[in-house]
Amino acid sequence: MSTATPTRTATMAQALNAALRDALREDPAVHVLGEDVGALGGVFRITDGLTAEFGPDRCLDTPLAEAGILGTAIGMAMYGLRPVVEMQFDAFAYPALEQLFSHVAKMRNRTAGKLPLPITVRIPYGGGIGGVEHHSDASEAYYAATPGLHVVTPATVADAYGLLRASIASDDPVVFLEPKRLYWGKAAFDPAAQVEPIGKAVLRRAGTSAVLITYGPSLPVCLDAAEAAAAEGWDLAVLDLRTLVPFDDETVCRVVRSLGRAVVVHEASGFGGTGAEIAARVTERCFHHLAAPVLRVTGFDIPYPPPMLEHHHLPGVDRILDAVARLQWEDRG
Amino acid sequence: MSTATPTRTATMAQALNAALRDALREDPAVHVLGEDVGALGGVFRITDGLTAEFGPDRCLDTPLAEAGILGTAIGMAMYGLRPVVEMQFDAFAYPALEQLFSHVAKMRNRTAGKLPLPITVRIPYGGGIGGVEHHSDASEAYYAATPGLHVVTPATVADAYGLLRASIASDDPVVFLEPKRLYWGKAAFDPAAQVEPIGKAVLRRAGTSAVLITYGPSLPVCLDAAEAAAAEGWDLAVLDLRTLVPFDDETVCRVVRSLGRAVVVHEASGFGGTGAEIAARVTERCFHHLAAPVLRVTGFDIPYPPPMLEHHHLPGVDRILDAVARLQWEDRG
Amino acid sequence: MTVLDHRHHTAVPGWMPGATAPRTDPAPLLPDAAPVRVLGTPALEKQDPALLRELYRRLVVGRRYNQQATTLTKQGRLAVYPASTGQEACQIAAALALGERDWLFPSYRDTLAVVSRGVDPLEALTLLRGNAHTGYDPRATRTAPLCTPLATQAPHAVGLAHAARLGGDPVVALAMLGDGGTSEGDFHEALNFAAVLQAPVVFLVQNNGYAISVPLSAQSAAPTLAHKAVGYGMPGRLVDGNDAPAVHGVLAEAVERARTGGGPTLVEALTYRVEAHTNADDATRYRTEPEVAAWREHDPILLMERSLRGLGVLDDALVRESADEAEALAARMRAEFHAEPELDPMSLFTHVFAEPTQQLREQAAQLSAELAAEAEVQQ
Amino acid sequence: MTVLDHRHHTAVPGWMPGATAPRTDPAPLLPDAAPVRVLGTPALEKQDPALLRELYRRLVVGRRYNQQATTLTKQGRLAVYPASTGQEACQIAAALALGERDWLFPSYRDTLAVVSRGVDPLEALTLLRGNAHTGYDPRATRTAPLCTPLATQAPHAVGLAHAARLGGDPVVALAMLGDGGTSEGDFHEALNFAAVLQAPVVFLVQNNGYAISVPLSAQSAAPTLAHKAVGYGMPGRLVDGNDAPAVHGVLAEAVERARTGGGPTLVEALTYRVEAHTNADDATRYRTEPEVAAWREHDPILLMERSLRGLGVLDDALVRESADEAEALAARMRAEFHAEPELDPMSLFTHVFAEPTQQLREQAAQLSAELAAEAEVQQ
Ligand SMILES: Cc1ncc(C[n+]2csc(CCOP(=O)(O)OP(=O)(O)O)c2C)c(N)n1
Ligand SMILES: Cc1ncc(C[n+]2csc(CCOP(=O)(O)OP(=O)(O)O)c2C)c(N)n1
Ligand SMILES: [Mg+2]
Ligand SMILES: [Mg+2]
Repeated sequence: MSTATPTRTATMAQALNAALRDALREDPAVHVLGEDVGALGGVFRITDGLTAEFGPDRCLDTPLAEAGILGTAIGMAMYGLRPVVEMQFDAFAYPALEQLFSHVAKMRNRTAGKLPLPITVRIPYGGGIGGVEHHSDASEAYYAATPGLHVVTPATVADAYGLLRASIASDDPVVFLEPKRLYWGKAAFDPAAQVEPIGKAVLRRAGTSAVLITYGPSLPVCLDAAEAAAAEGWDLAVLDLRTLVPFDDETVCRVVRSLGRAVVVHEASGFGGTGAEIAARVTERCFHHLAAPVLRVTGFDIPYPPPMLEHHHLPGVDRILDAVARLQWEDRG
Repeated sequence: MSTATPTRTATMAQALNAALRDALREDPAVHVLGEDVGALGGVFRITDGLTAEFGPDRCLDTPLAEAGILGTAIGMAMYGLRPVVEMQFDAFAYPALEQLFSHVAKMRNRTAGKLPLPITVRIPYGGGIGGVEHHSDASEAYYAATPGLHVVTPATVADAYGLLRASIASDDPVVFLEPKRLYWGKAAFDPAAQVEPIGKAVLRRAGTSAVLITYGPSLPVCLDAAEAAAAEGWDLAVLDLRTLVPFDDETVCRVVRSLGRAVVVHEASGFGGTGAEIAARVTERCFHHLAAPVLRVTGFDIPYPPPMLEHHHLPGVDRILDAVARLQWEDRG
Repeated sequence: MTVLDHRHHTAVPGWMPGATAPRTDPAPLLPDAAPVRVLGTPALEKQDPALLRELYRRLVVGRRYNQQATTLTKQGRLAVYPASTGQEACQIAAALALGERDWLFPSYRDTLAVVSRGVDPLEALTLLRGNAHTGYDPRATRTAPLCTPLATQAPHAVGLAHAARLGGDPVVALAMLGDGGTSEGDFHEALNFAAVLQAPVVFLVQNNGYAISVPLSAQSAAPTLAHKAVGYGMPGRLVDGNDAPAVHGVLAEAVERARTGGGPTLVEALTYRVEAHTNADDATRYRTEPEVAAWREHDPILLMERSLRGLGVLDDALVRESADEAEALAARMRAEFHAEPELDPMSLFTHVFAEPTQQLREQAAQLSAELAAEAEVQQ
Repeated sequence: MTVLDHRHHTAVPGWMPGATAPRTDPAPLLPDAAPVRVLGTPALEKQDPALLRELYRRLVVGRRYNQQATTLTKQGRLAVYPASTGQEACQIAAALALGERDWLFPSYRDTLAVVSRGVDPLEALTLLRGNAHTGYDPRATRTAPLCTPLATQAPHAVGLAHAARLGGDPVVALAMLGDGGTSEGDFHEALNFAAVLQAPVVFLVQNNGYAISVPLSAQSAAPTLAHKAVGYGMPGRLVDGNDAPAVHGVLAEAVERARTGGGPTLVEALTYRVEAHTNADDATRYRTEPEVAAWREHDPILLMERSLRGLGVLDDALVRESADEAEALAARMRAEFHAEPELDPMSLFTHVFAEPTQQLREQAAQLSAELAAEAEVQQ
């Protein structure tokens, strides 16, 4: 059934496209809708060729109105379809937040399970692509703070395919956050083996000194930081959360307890960001295993900067290493 | 100039009304707008009598469209006015989130300080008033996670007056969260003495065992809990944050360091809530002073329940005391 | 069948140079300036007497339902009730205009329409009683939950209708809104989507003159709200919302057009909210008694009675029958609402997700322990 | 002066029983079906030759500006540029229709209108260059920042115009939008507020046939976008957007109406985006070459040249002068954009709030230390 030959090389954009294509093929209830998802294939080409293959009934160019798009998707889901909505950029999902918060997140609960909404809302998020203002927001904190939503964010090509398939197959609504700046990175992936369960973090790199807890666009940065840290004598583990809600307390706590030191890394602003939740819950659950407070390396508490200055805002290797250095190595361990 | 005779007794609703009235009197740039703020005086009567006194030009019943209201307020502020917007209930501010996130929070930054937006967005928030669905959301996490917004929430009659005056006078946009269930509580207040600076937490009750860190609707619950705790041998301090952004690290850390144990209490859902930020930053800054992890007592991670069940969701005295009991008293102190 | 093909011509010749005539002649879209009326006009004679009797009976029962629900709020048995007293003709006609497989998308004021659609009166009031959110199974009667965030249900109706049409299923969706709701962006987006997709939807705006305290004059400067249809390229219809056969006729025609591929219609029904916004509202703050009195004179039941008596369709037997049914319903409501509802606190966690997350299981365990401890104390 | 009194009549007699005629006669609000044209019609002869020459000159300079900016993207000197090539008549007319104290609210495509309003070309392009957000002081030329979130600037224009009117200040605000932007809820809410408040605003929709790849036929089913005005009770006007004097005339009239208390107007200008959506877009995916070619024939400069030559208003001197001015501007742009912009990383923290918070001061200190450490390494 899959469009991709096993273990091929693809960009994340292509893997996402393959996931949509395979989902459309396998389940007639799956419908894609959004701005420019048709002939253009979306501004990031994630829906490339879908209208050509499945027709406009299955992959629909909508009018330009995000609340209308998500509201229409809700009605389609009420009828029994499984809509996949594309928001063009992160900040352009904001007009749809009322539909998301007041209906998508709540409909199952409001109807005692009678009207579940198996909607996937795909949102390209984060910066690092030289976009002008309003094109680089990272707003996962809004979604993660909303009970009733699953929040998924892949960081690898394989997960992009596997987690998107799982999200579309989920009977719960999923906010699927695609790290734009990883769209064009290539890697091998085997779609046949790659339907990932939602809610499982994965250790991307084992280590013995401390763990970097991260997700989405910051994963490659953390892996680079771990590489660089090795030169300075730290053997850092890197944990990719993959799913913010539901949160994989078990895996995260197991790793933190075994190492005693952790740094949370994400590019969204720090104050009220998802890193706060991660730090708080890890501390609650692993307090006596901690040799140092869980530190956070995040974007600053500022509106996203213009492209020429964005690298100062985004957590980079040095900023991560600075935090690692502050993990009170002198104290204990 | 003030409408209120010094040190009178008033409900929070009356104090807010007095603050609006005094601001309208003292500064012709102040304009109130929103749904039903005119003849009706707002569904909570916070704007009672303002249109009668100042005319519809100063206190305006708008069409029913929250993005339109806030967007119009932005234009008014660009012209040089100082708009005070009323959102009717917390969940009904969601249609305005794009205007809030993409413009209100960013305009000063986007224009290098040339177009500051001194807008106050008043939002009645939280539950405990028997409201049906969509009438009891506590969404401070969304606002606190948005750089560029101040987030203020009074918990006393005096602060309601003083902080609203300060918010209206601020040259920055303020999301002013009014705890609905405290609207009708009475206390003495002296408007003349009560223009509170934004950004200062205050100790509402001194204590020696541990501190409850809270704000808005949960303050009275925490004071009750401290009372009840006394019977069980704990002498709890209660800290009222009053302002979530900017956060008063100094006061909070001073208290936490001196006591070594803290519980954060708020009624919004826990996951991704403001309590996570508080716990995370307190831990980062006071780690070696902590005898126990900073615990959180919050609403559950569920859509707000129907009125007859809401008391199970809202943090109450017992749940707070349970958390206090878990502060690892056996370990140290 | 690809239903959306018509949209995918590449060029847009309708407005290319030299061909800038309107894409559709707007004139047939313009609603009549005077609202459609049936009662008291010769058109009444052509109506099906069975339908007229049915409308009458349901109006009387509906009025009693509204009154009883309002009384229950005074007795503390309902948390809140936004009565549709005075608007019963719209409520009943909306329900009757739809077939069984069609869907109704009500707003918070439309409990009576929900009940008229076949939902149990007790279940329809669960939300307003406060023991659960939606008390009925929306799929059972194809009735969406009562919707509080204004106009947000309108795009849901479009999506459902669109999905049905894609599946070749002749379902029509009817969304109910208030005059105030037309100001929200979601109203606009829903109408535009409906027209572009040619979705089988009917939008019924009950223009009752007020959005809580705000009069229509501060809500819209349009000639009528029905004229808003023009901007979407769909027909708009204006009807006397207190004239039950007229509302039913206009809606039935719109439903039929939608079902047969004619696309959406916007209907504005002129009516009046005789009671306050809800039991919590004080309407004397923003409107005058003479205004209310004038509308009481134009009451939907009164209008029916006057016209049907003359026509011989309404007789004492029907009046008695209707009154009896109304009283029986009221009695049932009183009885059922006087019993305390059964509440299960643990239900807080059961329908957040298909399966509770680990976190929700932990939280449920916490609440469960608390409840056990409380129970112990109480023993 | 209380300007809003008219809204505060309590009763709503316009639609009370027995008086349900339209609140305003919709007929005069209906836009003409055929767009207003001046070029190539007898009306051209009545135009002020000075204005025609001014329009011509600015069109030529504007076209060159668009071309040069697009070239700068290819050279990596601008991050992105959404060209208004082909739409210059709308851009220039919008700027010229306003007085100095009026306000312009442009969208992201309207850099040329911003420059025509008097903003320095370099400053106008700062956003798109990527070194800062808004490069100009909006107050200096009364030009709001280029607005990217679609239609969100429309209510800002209403609010500003309303505020000015409350202060007795005869300011008009003109908001520019695209055809796609009309689908957003904010467009609807802004038009409704404008009409209800009778705010002195003009909404100019540049209907260039596409919202990125989505053709108008998938965006709206309305007869014309100008017909959307009907639903708000404001006049709508349809104009050939490539006919500069026609656009100017229609806008000037709307501005005048607004200034003299006549309330808002919606203007739809029919035009075409000759280039791709931005330099990053591939327009061949969604439209055909013949379509583009047909519109190149209807180019605003071509239309001017043809008509003005015949009228004797355009002579070789003006052609040369305009071309020279255009080249001078292009040369200046090339020179200025080839210099690296000065960047201050610490500016990230300066305008978040009026005063940086303690947290921002700490974060600034962190960045400052990092920069110092980097500088040390580089030495
Ligand atoms: C998005 C949103 N904003 C505000 C409210 C609060 N509210 C509830 S009913 C109402 C008035 C609605 O008026 P209208 O649409 O005319 O309906 P009616 O009550 O007259 O039936 C308002 C403002 C809401 N429910 N949703
Ligand atoms: C709220 C929002 N949604 C989506 C976008 C992404 N986007 C940028 S331009 C554009 C198309 C706009 O089309 P139109 O309004 O016709 O203007 P044009 O580009 O043709 O000038 C889209 C979808 C946006 N900027 N804002
Ligand atoms: Mg109404
Ligand atoms: Mg366009």
